[in-house]
Amino acid sequence: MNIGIASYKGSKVIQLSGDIDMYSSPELRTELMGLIKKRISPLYVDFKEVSYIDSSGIATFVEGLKIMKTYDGRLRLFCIPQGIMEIFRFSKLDRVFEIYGSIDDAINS
Amino acid sequence: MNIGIASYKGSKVIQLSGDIDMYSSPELRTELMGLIKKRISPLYVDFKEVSYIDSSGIATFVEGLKIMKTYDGRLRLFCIPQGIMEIFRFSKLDRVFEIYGSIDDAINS
Amino acid sequence: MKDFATIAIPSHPKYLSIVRSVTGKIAQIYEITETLTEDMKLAVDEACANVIKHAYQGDRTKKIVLKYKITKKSFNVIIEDSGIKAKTDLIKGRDLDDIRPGGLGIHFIKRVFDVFHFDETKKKGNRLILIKYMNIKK
Amino acid sequence: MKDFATIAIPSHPKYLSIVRSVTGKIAQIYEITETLTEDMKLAVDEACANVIKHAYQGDRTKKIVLKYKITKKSFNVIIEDSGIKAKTDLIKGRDLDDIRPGGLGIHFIKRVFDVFHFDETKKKGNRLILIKYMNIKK
Ligand SMILES: Nc1ncnc2c1ncn2[C@@H]1O[C@H](COP(=O)(O)OP(=O)(O)O)[C@@H](O)[C@H]1O
Ligand SMILES: Nc1ncnc2c1ncn2[C@@H]1O[C@H](COP(=O)(O)OP(=O)(O)O)[C@@H](O)[C@H]1O
Repeated sequence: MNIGIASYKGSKVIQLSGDIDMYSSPELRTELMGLIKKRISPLYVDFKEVSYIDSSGIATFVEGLKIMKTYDGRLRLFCIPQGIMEIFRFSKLDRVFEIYGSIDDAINS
Repeated sequence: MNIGIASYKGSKVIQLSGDIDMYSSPELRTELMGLIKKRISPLYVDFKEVSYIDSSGIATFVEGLKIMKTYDGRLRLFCIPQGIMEIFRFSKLDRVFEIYGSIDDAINS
Repeated sequence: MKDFATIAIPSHPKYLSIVRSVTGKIAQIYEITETLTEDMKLAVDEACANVIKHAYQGDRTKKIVLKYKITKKSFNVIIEDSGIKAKTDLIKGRDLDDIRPGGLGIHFIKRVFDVFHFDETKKKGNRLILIKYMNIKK
Repeated sequence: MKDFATIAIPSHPKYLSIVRSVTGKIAQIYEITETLTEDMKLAVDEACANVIKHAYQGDRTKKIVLKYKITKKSFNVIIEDSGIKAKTDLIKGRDLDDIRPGGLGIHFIKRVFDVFHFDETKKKGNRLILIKYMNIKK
Protein backbone atom coordinates (compact mmCIF):
# COMPACT_ATOMS: atom_id res chain seq x y z
CA MET A 1 0.00 0.00 0.00
CA ASN A 2 1.04 3.57 -0.66
CA ILE A 3 -0.47 6.67 0.94
CA GLY A 4 -0.32 10.15 -0.48
CA ILE A 5 -1.92 13.29 0.93
CA ALA A 6 -3.00 15.70 -1.79
CA SER A 7 -4.90 18.97 -1.95
CA TYR A 8 -7.71 19.40 -4.43
CA LYS A 9 -9.67 22.65 -4.63
CA GLY A 10 -8.60 23.40 -1.08
CA SER A 11 -9.63 20.03 0.31
CA LYS A 12 -7.45 17.31 1.80
CA VAL A 13 -7.48 14.05 -0.13
CA ILE A 14 -5.97 10.79 1.09
CA GLN A 15 -4.82 8.89 -1.99
CA LEU A 16 -4.44 5.18 -1.47
CA SER A 17 -2.96 2.58 -3.78
CA GLY A 18 -2.19 -1.12 -3.62
CA ASP A 19 -3.30 -3.64 -1.01
CA ILE A 20 -4.72 -2.54 2.33
CA ASP A 21 -4.32 -5.51 4.63
CA MET A 22 -3.34 -6.40 8.18
CA TYR A 23 0.25 -5.48 7.31
CA SER A 24 -0.40 -2.06 5.82
CA SER A 25 -3.52 -0.86 7.64
CA PRO A 26 -1.61 0.33 10.75
CA GLU A 27 0.14 2.87 8.53
CA LEU A 28 -3.20 3.95 7.10
CA ARG A 29 -4.55 4.26 10.64
CA THR A 30 -1.65 6.52 11.66
CA GLU A 31 -2.22 8.85 8.69
CA LEU A 32 -5.99 8.92 9.13
CA MET A 33 -5.81 9.57 12.87
CA GLY A 34 -3.27 12.34 12.26
CA LEU A 35 -5.76 14.17 10.02
CA ILE A 36 -8.65 13.43 12.33
CA LYS A 37 -6.74 14.85 15.28
CA LYS A 38 -6.50 18.11 13.29
CA ARG A 39 -10.28 17.88 12.80
CA ILE A 40 -9.96 18.26 9.05
CA SER A 41 -13.45 17.93 7.58
CA PRO A 42 -14.63 16.93 5.10
CA LEU A 43 -11.87 14.41 4.57
CA TYR A 44 -11.75 12.74 1.15
CA VAL A 45 -10.34 9.30 0.41
CA ASP A 46 -9.48 8.28 -3.15
CA PHE A 47 -9.88 4.52 -3.63
CA LYS A 48 -9.20 4.47 -7.35
CA GLU A 49 -5.84 2.67 -7.12
CA VAL A 50 -6.78 0.35 -4.26
CA SER A 51 -6.38 -3.24 -5.40
CA TYR A 52 -7.45 -4.98 -2.21
CA ILE A 53 -8.94 -4.29 1.20
CA ASP A 54 -9.52 -6.70 4.05
CA SER A 55 -11.42 -6.40 7.33
CA SER A 56 -8.53 -4.63 9.05
CA GLY A 57 -8.59 -1.89 6.41
CA ILE A 58 -12.34 -1.55 6.70
CA ALA A 59 -12.11 -1.48 10.50
CA THR A 60 -9.69 1.44 10.20
CA PHE A 61 -12.24 3.49 8.26
CA VAL A 62 -15.09 2.52 10.60
CA GLU A 63 -12.96 3.63 13.55
CA GLY A 64 -12.10 6.91 11.83
CA LEU A 65 -15.72 7.60 10.95
CA LYS A 66 -16.88 6.93 14.50
CA ILE A 67 -14.43 9.48 15.87
CA MET A 68 -15.28 12.05 13.20
CA LYS A 69 -18.97 11.74 14.04
CA THR A 70 -18.25 12.98 17.54
CA TYR A 71 -17.45 16.40 16.08
CA ASP A 72 -19.77 16.24 13.08
CA GLY A 73 -16.85 15.65 10.71
CA ARG A 74 -17.46 14.16 7.25
CA LEU A 75 -15.52 11.28 5.74
CA ARG A 76 -16.11 10.89 2.01
CA LEU A 77 -14.88 7.96 -0.05
CA PHE A 78 -14.73 8.08 -3.83
CA CYS A 79 -13.81 6.01 -6.89
CA ILE A 80 -14.22 2.70 -5.10
CA PRO A 81 -13.49 -0.16 -7.54
CA GLN A 82 -16.33 -2.58 -8.09
CA GLY A 83 -14.87 -5.58 -6.25
CA ILE A 84 -14.19 -3.45 -3.18
CA MET A 85 -17.64 -1.85 -3.42
CA GLU A 86 -19.08 -5.38 -3.20
CA ILE A 87 -17.33 -5.81 0.15
CA PHE A 88 -18.72 -2.53 1.47
CA ARG A 89 -22.18 -3.55 0.32
CA PHE A 90 -21.96 -7.04 1.79
CA SER A 91 -20.82 -5.48 5.11
CA LYS A 92 -23.77 -3.04 4.96
CA LEU A 93 -21.23 -0.24 5.12
CA ASP A 94 -22.36 1.34 1.87
CA ARG A 95 -25.14 2.85 3.98
CA VAL A 96 -22.76 4.09 6.65
CA PHE A 97 -20.08 5.75 4.56
CA GLU A 98 -20.63 8.61 2.14
CA ILE A 99 -19.53 7.12 -1.17
CA TYR A 100 -19.13 9.02 -4.45
CA GLY A 101 -18.23 8.21 -8.02
CA SER A 102 -15.68 10.98 -8.41
CA ILE A 103 -13.86 13.59 -6.39
CA ASP A 104 -15.98 16.35 -7.91
CA ASP A 105 -19.19 14.57 -6.96
CA ALA A 106 -17.80 14.19 -3.46
CA ILE A 107 -16.81 17.85 -3.16
CA ASN A 108 -19.95 19.30 -4.74
CA SER A 109 -22.43 17.32 -2.69
CA MET B 1 -0.39 -17.55 -22.15
CA ASN B 2 -2.77 -16.70 -24.96
CA ILE B 3 -2.06 -17.10 -28.66
CA GLY B 4 -3.82 -15.27 -31.44
CA ILE B 5 -3.10 -15.46 -35.16
CA ALA B 6 -3.74 -12.16 -36.93
CA SER B 7 -3.25 -10.80 -40.41
CA TYR B 8 -1.58 -7.43 -40.90
CA LYS B 9 -1.04 -6.01 -44.36
CA GLY B 10 -1.26 -9.53 -45.76
CA SER B 11 1.26 -11.02 -43.33
CA LYS B 12 0.67 -13.62 -40.63
CA VAL B 13 1.32 -12.40 -37.10
CA ILE B 14 1.44 -14.60 -34.02
CA GLN B 15 0.22 -12.50 -31.12
CA LEU B 16 1.33 -13.74 -27.73
CA SER B 17 0.29 -12.59 -24.29
CA GLY B 18 0.94 -13.63 -20.72
CA ASP B 19 3.55 -16.05 -19.41
CA ILE B 20 5.37 -18.44 -21.74
CA ASP B 21 6.69 -21.20 -19.52
CA MET B 22 7.13 -24.96 -19.43
CA TYR B 23 3.36 -25.28 -19.02
CA SER B 24 2.31 -23.10 -21.94
CA SER B 25 5.18 -23.48 -24.41
CA PRO B 26 3.93 -26.81 -25.84
CA GLU B 27 0.84 -24.95 -27.08
CA LEU B 28 3.06 -22.27 -28.62
CA ARG B 29 5.14 -24.99 -30.25
CA THR B 30 2.05 -26.58 -31.82
CA GLU B 31 0.92 -23.25 -33.29
CA LEU B 32 4.36 -22.31 -34.51
CA MET B 33 5.03 -25.69 -36.10
CA GLY B 34 1.63 -25.57 -37.79
CA LEU B 35 2.56 -22.32 -39.54
CA ILE B 36 6.07 -23.53 -40.31
CA LYS B 37 4.67 -26.67 -41.90
CA LYS B 38 2.78 -24.40 -44.28
CA ARG B 39 6.09 -22.63 -44.98
CA ILE B 40 4.63 -19.24 -44.21
CA SER B 41 7.43 -16.69 -44.48
CA PRO B 42 8.16 -14.16 -43.18
CA LEU B 43 6.41 -15.09 -39.96
CA TYR B 44 5.95 -12.28 -37.44
CA VAL B 45 5.68 -12.68 -33.69
CA ASP B 46 4.28 -9.89 -31.52
CA PHE B 47 5.84 -9.94 -28.02
CA LYS B 48 4.19 -6.76 -26.76
CA GLU B 49 1.90 -8.47 -24.23
CA VAL B 50 4.34 -11.17 -23.16
CA SER B 51 4.94 -10.86 -19.42
CA TYR B 52 7.39 -13.71 -19.00
CA ILE B 53 9.43 -16.21 -21.00
CA ASP B 54 11.59 -19.03 -19.71
CA SER B 55 14.11 -21.32 -21.41
CA SER B 56 11.38 -23.63 -22.73
CA GLY B 57 9.74 -20.71 -24.53
CA ILE B 58 13.05 -19.59 -25.97
CA ALA B 59 13.88 -23.16 -27.01
CA THR B 60 10.61 -23.24 -28.95
CA PHE B 61 11.63 -20.21 -31.00
CA VAL B 62 15.16 -21.51 -31.56
CA GLU B 63 13.70 -24.79 -32.81
CA GLY B 64 11.29 -22.96 -35.11
CA LEU B 65 14.04 -20.74 -36.50
CA LYS B 66 16.31 -23.71 -37.19
CA ILE B 67 13.61 -25.41 -39.25
CA MET B 68 12.72 -22.21 -41.10
CA LYS B 69 16.35 -21.70 -42.06
CA THR B 70 16.27 -24.99 -43.98
CA TYR B 71 13.93 -23.36 -46.52
CA ASP B 72 15.22 -19.79 -46.17
CA GLY B 73 12.17 -18.75 -44.18
CA ARG B 74 12.27 -15.61 -42.01
CA LEU B 75 11.11 -15.40 -38.40
CA ARG B 76 10.71 -11.84 -37.18
CA LEU B 77 10.09 -10.88 -33.57
CA PHE B 78 8.87 -7.43 -32.60
CA CYS B 79 7.90 -5.29 -29.59
CA ILE B 80 9.95 -7.35 -27.16
CA PRO B 81 9.60 -5.87 -23.64
CA GLN B 82 12.84 -4.75 -22.05
CA GLY B 83 13.11 -7.48 -19.40
CA ILE B 84 12.62 -10.18 -22.01
CA MET B 85 15.06 -8.47 -24.38
CA GLU B 86 17.64 -8.76 -21.60
CA ILE B 87 17.17 -12.53 -21.63
CA PHE B 88 17.64 -12.71 -25.40
CA ARG B 89 20.75 -10.59 -25.10
CA PHE B 90 22.19 -12.62 -22.24
CA SER B 91 21.58 -15.80 -24.28
CA LYS B 92 23.30 -14.22 -27.30
CA LEU B 93 20.09 -14.79 -29.22
CA ASP B 94 19.61 -11.13 -30.08
CA ARG B 95 22.17 -11.82 -32.83
CA VAL B 96 20.36 -14.90 -34.04
CA PHE B 97 16.80 -13.65 -34.25
CA GLU B 98 15.60 -10.73 -36.36
CA ILE B 99 14.22 -8.34 -33.79
CA TYR B 100 12.28 -5.13 -34.51
CA GLY B 101 10.76 -2.31 -32.52
CA SER B 102 7.39 -2.39 -34.25
CA ILE B 103 5.42 -4.45 -36.72
CA ASP B 104 5.90 -1.84 -39.43
CA ASP B 105 9.66 -1.87 -38.94
CA ALA B 106 9.53 -5.65 -39.17
CA ILE B 107 7.45 -5.65 -42.34
CA ASN B 108 9.31 -2.84 -44.12
CA SER B 109 12.77 -4.17 -43.54
CA MET C 1 0.81 -36.15 -4.39
CA LYS C 2 -2.14 -35.11 -6.50
CA ASP C 3 -3.20 -31.48 -6.78
CA PHE C 4 -2.11 -30.78 -3.29
CA ALA C 5 -0.09 -27.66 -2.63
CA THR C 6 1.21 -26.63 0.77
CA ILE C 7 2.71 -23.41 2.04
CA ALA C 8 4.19 -22.63 5.42
CA ILE C 9 4.81 -19.03 6.41
CA PRO C 10 5.78 -17.13 9.53
CA SER C 11 2.82 -15.64 11.43
CA HIS C 12 3.80 -12.15 10.29
CA PRO C 13 1.24 -9.95 8.51
CA LYS C 14 3.76 -9.15 5.80
CA TYR C 15 3.44 -12.73 4.56
CA LEU C 16 -0.31 -12.41 3.97
CA SER C 17 0.42 -11.11 0.48
CA ILE C 18 1.92 -14.54 -0.26
CA VAL C 19 -1.21 -16.25 1.02
CA ARG C 20 -3.34 -14.13 -1.29
CA SER C 21 -1.11 -14.64 -4.26
CA VAL C 22 -0.90 -18.44 -3.85
CA THR C 23 -4.65 -18.68 -3.33
CA GLY C 24 -5.18 -16.57 -6.44
CA LYS C 25 -2.75 -18.59 -8.56
CA ILE C 26 -4.27 -21.91 -7.54
CA ALA C 27 -7.76 -20.62 -8.30
CA GLN C 28 -6.47 -19.41 -11.67
CA ILE C 29 -4.93 -22.81 -12.46
CA TYR C 30 -8.33 -24.41 -11.92
CA GLU C 31 -10.09 -21.77 -14.00
CA ILE C 32 -12.15 -20.39 -11.16
CA THR C 33 -13.91 -17.13 -12.05
CA GLU C 34 -12.20 -13.88 -11.20
CA THR C 35 -14.90 -12.74 -8.79
CA LEU C 36 -14.85 -15.99 -6.86
CA THR C 37 -11.05 -15.94 -6.87
CA GLU C 38 -11.03 -12.49 -5.28
CA ASP C 39 -13.53 -13.64 -2.64
CA MET C 40 -11.40 -16.69 -1.85
CA LYS C 41 -8.24 -14.61 -1.54
CA LEU C 42 -10.00 -12.37 0.97
CA ALA C 43 -11.42 -15.33 2.91
CA VAL C 44 -8.12 -17.19 3.24
CA ASP C 45 -6.32 -13.95 4.14
CA GLU C 46 -8.88 -13.30 6.90
CA ALA C 47 -8.53 -16.81 8.27
CA CYS C 48 -4.74 -16.37 8.49
CA ALA C 49 -5.12 -12.90 10.02
CA ASN C 50 -7.29 -14.50 12.71
CA VAL C 51 -4.59 -17.07 13.40
CA ILE C 52 -2.08 -14.24 13.92
CA LYS C 53 -4.45 -12.18 16.06
CA HIS C 54 -6.21 -14.82 18.10
CA ALA C 55 -4.34 -18.15 18.04
CA TYR C 56 -0.88 -16.52 18.25
CA GLN C 57 -2.03 -13.30 19.98
CA GLY C 58 0.12 -11.19 17.74
CA ASP C 59 3.29 -13.26 18.00
CA ARG C 60 4.85 -12.89 14.55
CA THR C 61 7.45 -15.63 14.85
CA LYS C 62 5.21 -18.71 14.79
CA LYS C 63 4.22 -20.84 11.84
CA ILE C 64 1.06 -21.07 9.76
CA VAL C 65 0.59 -23.96 7.36
CA LEU C 66 -1.90 -23.87 4.50
CA LYS C 67 -2.86 -26.91 2.46
CA TYR C 68 -4.79 -26.56 -0.76
CA LYS C 69 -6.56 -29.64 -2.01
CA ILE C 70 -8.55 -29.52 -5.20
CA THR C 71 -11.00 -32.23 -6.15
CA LYS C 72 -13.52 -32.38 -8.98
CA LYS C 73 -16.24 -31.26 -6.60
CA SER C 74 -14.54 -28.97 -4.10
CA PHE C 75 -11.86 -26.40 -3.34
CA ASN C 76 -10.40 -27.14 0.08
CA VAL C 77 -8.09 -25.04 2.21
CA ILE C 78 -6.78 -26.39 5.49
CA ILE C 79 -5.12 -23.89 7.83
CA GLU C 80 -3.02 -25.13 10.72
CA ASP C 81 -1.36 -23.34 13.60
CA SER C 82 0.22 -24.34 16.89
CA GLY C 83 -1.37 -21.54 18.90
CA ILE C 84 -4.10 -21.25 21.51
CA LYS C 85 -7.07 -23.48 20.80
CA ALA C 86 -10.06 -21.60 19.46
CA LYS C 87 -13.20 -21.62 21.57
CA THR C 88 -15.32 -22.48 18.58
CA ASP C 89 -18.59 -21.38 20.17
CA LEU C 90 -17.15 -17.87 20.62
CA ILE C 91 -16.21 -17.54 16.98
CA LYS C 92 -18.75 -15.50 15.22
CA GLY C 93 -18.83 -12.28 13.29
CA ARG C 94 -20.60 -9.24 14.69
CA ASP C 95 -24.18 -8.36 13.82
CA LEU C 96 -23.73 -6.53 10.51
CA ASP C 97 -26.11 -3.80 11.73
CA ASP C 98 -23.98 -3.15 14.79
CA ILE C 99 -21.50 -0.83 13.10
CA ARG C 100 -18.12 -0.99 14.85
CA PRO C 101 -14.52 -1.76 13.91
CA GLY C 102 -13.77 -5.49 13.68
CA GLY C 103 -15.96 -8.56 13.56
CA LEU C 104 -16.12 -8.83 9.75
CA GLY C 105 -13.46 -11.47 9.06
CA ILE C 106 -15.65 -14.47 9.84
CA HIS C 107 -18.40 -13.04 7.62
CA PHE C 108 -15.93 -12.70 4.74
CA ILE C 109 -14.85 -16.31 5.18
CA LYS C 110 -18.35 -17.76 5.45
CA ARG C 111 -19.56 -15.70 2.52
CA VAL C 112 -17.45 -17.88 0.20
CA PHE C 113 -16.77 -21.18 1.92
CA ASP C 114 -19.60 -23.63 2.53
CA VAL C 115 -17.73 -25.35 5.33
CA PHE C 116 -15.93 -23.52 8.15
CA HIS C 117 -14.95 -26.22 10.56
CA PHE C 118 -12.30 -26.64 13.26
CA ASP C 119 -10.97 -30.19 13.33
CA GLU C 120 -11.26 -30.92 17.05
CA THR C 121 -9.12 -34.05 16.78
CA LYS C 122 -5.95 -31.97 16.37
CA LYS C 123 -4.04 -32.20 19.64
CA LYS C 124 -2.00 -28.99 19.75
CA GLY C 125 -3.10 -25.81 17.99
CA ASN C 126 -5.85 -25.50 15.43
CA ARG C 127 -6.78 -27.01 12.10
CA LEU C 128 -9.41 -24.98 10.28
CA ILE C 129 -11.04 -26.68 7.32
CA LEU C 130 -12.56 -24.48 4.62
CA ILE C 131 -14.49 -26.11 1.79
CA LYS C 132 -16.16 -24.56 -1.21
CA TYR C 133 -18.29 -27.05 -3.12
CA MET C 134 -18.14 -26.45 -6.85
CA ASN C 135 -17.42 -28.21 -10.09
CA ILE C 136 -13.77 -27.87 -10.93
CA LYS C 137 -12.22 -28.52 -14.33
CA LYS C 138 -9.24 -30.80 -13.97
CA MET D 1 10.37 -19.85 12.58
CA LYS D 2 12.10 -16.70 11.39
CA ASP D 3 11.69 -15.44 7.84
CA PHE D 4 11.43 -18.94 6.55
CA ALA D 5 8.71 -19.74 4.06
CA THR D 6 8.13 -23.15 2.52
CA ILE D 7 6.00 -24.32 -0.37
CA ALA D 8 5.35 -27.81 -1.62
CA ILE D 9 3.80 -28.34 -5.03
CA PRO D 10 3.13 -31.23 -7.37
CA SER D 11 5.79 -31.69 -10.09
CA HIS D 12 3.36 -30.41 -12.72
CA PRO D 13 4.38 -27.48 -14.96
CA LYS D 14 1.08 -25.74 -14.25
CA TYR D 15 2.29 -25.10 -10.70
CA LEU D 16 5.35 -23.17 -11.88
CA SER D 17 3.27 -20.01 -11.90
CA ILE D 18 2.93 -20.43 -8.13
CA VAL D 19 6.70 -20.79 -7.78
CA ARG D 20 7.21 -17.55 -9.69
CA SER D 21 4.57 -15.69 -7.77
CA VAL D 22 5.83 -16.79 -4.34
CA THR D 23 9.41 -15.98 -5.31
CA GLY D 24 8.27 -12.58 -6.53
CA LYS D 25 6.24 -11.82 -3.40
CA ILE D 26 9.05 -12.78 -1.06
CA ALA D 27 11.49 -10.64 -3.02
CA GLN D 28 8.98 -7.77 -2.83
CA ILE D 29 8.58 -8.17 0.94
CA TYR D 30 12.35 -7.75 1.32
CA GLU D 31 12.42 -4.77 -1.04
CA ILE D 32 14.55 -6.42 -3.66
CA THR D 33 14.70 -4.41 -6.90
CA GLU D 34 12.27 -5.26 -9.65
CA THR D 35 14.97 -6.34 -12.11
CA LEU D 36 16.60 -8.68 -9.63
CA THR D 37 13.19 -10.00 -8.62
CA GLU D 38 12.39 -10.90 -12.23
CA ASP D 39 15.77 -12.62 -12.59
CA MET D 40 15.17 -14.62 -9.40
CA LYS D 41 11.69 -15.67 -10.54
CA LEU D 42 13.17 -16.99 -13.76
CA ALA D 43 16.03 -18.77 -11.98
CA VAL D 44 13.83 -20.55 -9.44
CA ASP D 45 11.33 -21.46 -12.18
CA GLU D 46 14.15 -22.99 -14.25
CA ALA D 47 15.45 -24.97 -11.28
CA CYS D 48 11.98 -26.44 -10.70
CA ALA D 49 11.53 -27.13 -14.42
CA ASN D 50 14.78 -29.09 -14.30
CA VAL D 51 13.46 -31.12 -11.37
CA ILE D 52 10.36 -32.01 -13.40
CA LYS D 53 12.34 -32.79 -16.56
CA HIS D 54 15.43 -34.48 -15.18
CA ALA D 55 14.91 -35.66 -11.59
CA TYR D 56 11.31 -36.80 -12.18
CA GLN D 57 11.70 -37.44 -15.94
CA GLY D 58 8.38 -35.80 -16.67
CA ASP D 59 6.35 -37.50 -13.94
CA ARG D 60 3.87 -34.82 -12.92
CA THR D 61 2.60 -36.46 -9.75
CA LYS D 62 5.66 -36.14 -7.53
CA LYS D 63 6.49 -33.44 -5.03
CA ILE D 64 8.80 -30.44 -5.13
CA VAL D 65 9.59 -28.56 -1.92
CA LEU D 66 10.99 -25.03 -1.91
CA LYS D 67 12.33 -23.33 1.18
CA TYR D 68 13.04 -19.62 1.22
CA LYS D 69 15.35 -18.36 3.90
CA ILE D 70 16.21 -14.71 4.11
CA THR D 71 19.09 -13.42 6.18
CA LYS D 72 20.61 -9.96 6.41
CA LYS D 73 23.31 -11.01 3.96
CA SER D 74 21.67 -13.51 1.63
CA PHE D 75 18.58 -14.71 -0.18
CA ASN D 76 18.51 -18.51 -0.05
CA VAL D 77 16.27 -20.93 -1.92
CA ILE D 78 16.50 -24.65 -1.22
CA ILE D 79 14.79 -26.95 -3.70
CA GLU D 80 14.15 -30.57 -2.77
CA ASP D 81 12.85 -33.51 -4.75
CA SER D 82 12.71 -37.27 -4.30
CA GLY D 83 13.70 -38.08 -7.88
CA ILE D 84 16.75 -39.45 -9.63
CA LYS D 85 19.99 -38.13 -8.20
CA ALA D 86 21.64 -35.52 -10.39
CA LYS D 87 25.03 -36.35 -11.81
CA THR D 88 26.40 -33.00 -10.79
CA ASP D 89 29.38 -33.11 -13.14
CA LEU D 90 26.96 -33.45 -16.09
CA ILE D 91 25.00 -30.39 -15.13
CA LYS D 92 26.07 -27.52 -17.25
CA GLY D 93 24.48 -25.16 -19.70
CA ARG D 94 25.35 -25.32 -23.35
CA ASP D 95 28.00 -23.12 -24.94
CA LEU D 96 26.06 -19.91 -25.60
CA ASP D 97 27.54 -19.72 -29.09
CA ASP D 98 26.27 -23.19 -29.98
CA ILE D 99 22.78 -22.11 -30.93
CA ARG D 100 20.30 -24.93 -30.34
CA PRO D 101 17.09 -25.48 -28.37
CA GLY D 102 17.65 -26.17 -24.66
CA GLY D 103 20.66 -25.81 -22.41
CA LEU D 104 19.84 -22.30 -21.16
CA GLY D 105 18.21 -23.06 -17.79
CA ILE D 106 21.43 -23.50 -15.85
CA HIS D 107 22.77 -20.25 -17.32
CA PHE D 108 19.64 -18.41 -16.16
CA ILE D 109 20.06 -19.81 -12.66
CA LYS D 110 23.78 -19.06 -12.36
CA ARG D 111 23.32 -15.59 -13.79
CA VAL D 112 21.56 -14.57 -10.56
CA PHE D 113 22.59 -16.94 -7.81
CA ASP D 114 26.16 -16.92 -6.50
CA VAL D 115 25.88 -20.45 -5.18
CA PHE D 116 24.41 -23.37 -7.14
CA HIS D 117 25.17 -26.40 -5.04
CA PHE D 118 23.69 -29.88 -4.66
CA ASP D 119 23.78 -31.01 -1.05
CA GLU D 120 25.31 -34.47 -1.47
CA THR D 121 24.42 -35.49 2.08
CA LYS D 122 20.75 -35.88 1.16
CA LYS D 123 20.05 -39.60 0.99
CA LYS D 124 17.13 -39.90 -1.43
CA GLY D 125 16.50 -37.36 -4.17
CA ASN D 126 18.14 -33.96 -4.51
CA ARG D 127 18.58 -30.83 -2.46
CA LEU D 128 19.69 -27.89 -4.57
CA ILE D 129 20.91 -24.87 -2.64
CA LEU D 130 20.75 -21.48 -4.34
CA ILE D 131 22.27 -18.47 -2.60
CA LYS D 132 22.36 -14.86 -3.66
CA TYR D 133 24.62 -12.78 -1.44
CA MET D 134 23.25 -9.29 -0.93
CA ASN D 135 22.33 -6.85 1.79
CA ILE D 136 18.70 -7.33 2.72
CA LYS D 137 16.59 -4.83 4.67
CA LYS D 138 14.87 -6.60 7.53
N1 LIG E 1 -8.63 -18.47 14.60
C1 LIG E 1 -9.32 -18.02 15.68
N2 LIG E 1 -8.99 -18.44 16.92
C2 LIG E 1 -9.66 -17.99 17.98
N3 LIG E 1 -10.69 -17.13 17.93
C3 LIG E 1 -11.07 -16.68 16.74
C4 LIG E 1 -10.42 -17.09 15.55
N4 LIG E 1 -11.03 -16.50 14.50
C5 LIG E 1 -12.00 -15.74 15.02
N5 LIG E 1 -12.05 -15.83 16.37
C6 LIG E 1 -13.02 -15.15 17.27
O1 LIG E 1 -14.14 -14.73 16.48
C7 LIG E 1 -14.30 -13.30 16.57
C8 LIG E 1 -14.77 -12.76 15.23
O2 LIG E 1 -13.73 -12.88 14.28
P1 LIG E 1 -13.64 -11.90 13.05
O3 LIG E 1 -14.98 -11.87 12.40
O4 LIG E 1 -12.51 -12.34 12.20
O5 LIG E 1 -13.39 -10.47 13.65
P2 LIG E 1 -12.13 -9.86 14.43
O6 LIG E 1 -11.01 -10.84 14.33
O7 LIG E 1 -11.91 -8.57 13.71
O8 LIG E 1 -12.62 -9.66 15.84
C9 LIG E 1 -12.96 -12.79 17.02
O9 LIG E 1 -13.05 -11.55 17.69
C10 LIG E 1 -12.45 -13.91 17.91
O10 LIG E 1 -12.97 -13.80 19.20
N1 LIG F 1 17.88 -31.01 -11.53
C1 LIG F 1 18.65 -31.69 -12.43
N2 LIG F 1 18.84 -33.02 -12.28
C2 LIG F 1 19.60 -33.69 -13.17
N3 LIG F 1 20.20 -33.12 -14.24
C3 LIG F 1 20.04 -31.82 -14.43
C4 LIG F 1 19.27 -31.03 -13.55
N4 LIG F 1 19.31 -29.76 -13.98
C5 LIG F 1 20.06 -29.77 -15.10
N5 LIG F 1 20.51 -31.00 -15.39
C6 LIG F 1 21.40 -31.36 -16.53
O1 LIG F 1 22.04 -30.17 -17.01
C7 LIG F 1 21.70 -29.94 -18.39
C8 LIG F 1 21.55 -28.46 -18.67
O2 LIG F 1 20.39 -27.98 -18.00
P1 LIG F 1 19.64 -26.70 -18.55
O3 LIG F 1 20.64 -25.63 -18.77
O4 LIG F 1 18.53 -26.39 -17.60
O5 LIG F 1 19.07 -27.12 -19.97
P2 LIG F 1 17.96 -28.17 -20.40
O6 LIG F 1 17.25 -28.64 -19.16
O7 LIG F 1 17.11 -27.36 -21.31
O8 LIG F 1 18.72 -29.25 -21.08
C9 LIG F 1 20.44 -30.75 -18.62
O9 LIG F 1 20.29 -31.15 -19.96
C10 LIG F 1 20.63 -31.94 -17.70
O10 LIG F 1 21.46 -32.92 -18.29
